[in-house]
Amino acid sequence: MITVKCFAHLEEQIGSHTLEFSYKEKTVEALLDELQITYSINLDSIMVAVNEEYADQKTIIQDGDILALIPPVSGG
Amino acid sequence: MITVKCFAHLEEQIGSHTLEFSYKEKTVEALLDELQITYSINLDSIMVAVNEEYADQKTIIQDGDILALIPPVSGG
Amino acid sequence: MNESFYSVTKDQLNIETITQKVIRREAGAVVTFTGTVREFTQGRKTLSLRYDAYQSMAVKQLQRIGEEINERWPDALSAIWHRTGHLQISDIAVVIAVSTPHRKDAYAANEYAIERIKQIVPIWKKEQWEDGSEWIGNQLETVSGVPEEEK
Amino acid sequence: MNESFYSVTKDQLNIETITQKVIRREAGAVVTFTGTVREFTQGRKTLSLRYDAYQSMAVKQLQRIGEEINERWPDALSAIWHRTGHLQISDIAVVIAVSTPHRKDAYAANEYAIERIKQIVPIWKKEQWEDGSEWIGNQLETVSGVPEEEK
Repeated sequence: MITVKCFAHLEEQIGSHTLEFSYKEKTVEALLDELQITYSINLDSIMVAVNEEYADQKTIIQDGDILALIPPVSGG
Repeated sequence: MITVKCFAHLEEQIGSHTLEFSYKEKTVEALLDELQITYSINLDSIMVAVNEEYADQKTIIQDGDILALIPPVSGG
Repeated sequence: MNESFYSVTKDQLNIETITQKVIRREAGAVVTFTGTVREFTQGRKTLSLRYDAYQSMAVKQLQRIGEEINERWPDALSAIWHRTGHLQISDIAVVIAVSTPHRKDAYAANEYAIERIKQIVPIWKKEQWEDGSEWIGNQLETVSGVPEEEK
Repeated sequence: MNESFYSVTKDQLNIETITQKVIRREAGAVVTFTGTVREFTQGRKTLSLRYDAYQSMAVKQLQRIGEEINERWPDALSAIWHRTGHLQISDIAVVIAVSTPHRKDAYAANEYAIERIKQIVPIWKKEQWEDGSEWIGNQLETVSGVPEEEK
């Protein structure tokens, strides 16, 4: 299983803070493509964290990974 | 009368925080020259304040003025 | 690294407490940055705002900024606290304290920290205006992918 | 200008109190500089030190620095407090707080203030070393006469 956490406007657009999917080997990029279609959202400027570290889109997701969709940040 | 306040190492060299002199019209520069001779001190890098404002060496001292000999400062 | 040097919290931030964390015998200079909620941004009035965070990751990213500071300024000691939740005008959102032996480094390292916060720390601000609300992002035109180490 | 924004005092300095003086609705950024007594200067160990001041003039010069800041950064609000008397290692000697709408100005104006303090404010530091004591001066190779407006 993989978990996807959503924040800020994405959380509102998707309507959920946490999504869970059964595991299937794929890249971060492939997952983003699926999410864009499923939820009709734009993830162009989204960063992705895997297990709380920023990850490249080519990263292959492992079973049990916790992903996060990170919109442009605005702390400070 | 004029008052001359001394600070830091000058206060220690002169042995007094405050000097008083009867008034006679002169420039700051002339006063410094006299003090250097009287107290065998070096006032080359000393700034002078007249009534709590920095003053040029050409300033003419007025009766009642309060002067201060300001060694290079080291606050902060 | 001591967790109490880097924190993301719903509690009010105390400037004195956070600055005192980095005061030490070897340091002569401490620069503290306090970010507060400003009422007007480009003429538009903010009523209040909310910060959300990916809390656990945000703390790790603050620690990472501390490590980056020590790579660049080995003598520096830093503490960074960010508040989340609902904030009013003039409330403190972030406090960054950096101590160094000499003051130039403290200013430079502190400014580095706030720039990096705006790049890599997963915290988001939602502004409540008079006529609606909006999630703020892309302050630095951040682009997709792994954040750059250098600006 | 309110005296409580610029002070030369024998009392301990509180970073929070002085910083809070400049926090306001229009400002989003506050930079606070805290100068502390450092133990080692160029390898030499300081045991303690003493600051003397020409108190009344020193306050006027701090106010002048505040005015100079407002000429250069019209949106800035500053508070500067300097302590005098006997200080131990890590004691706070000076606190400078500057708030501005945007952070770049707060850093720049704050750094300007500490540089000017070291040029024009009549306060002197006497270092107590292990092997003697010394009045410190000429940190900036100040020369005789009216201090320059610009560095």
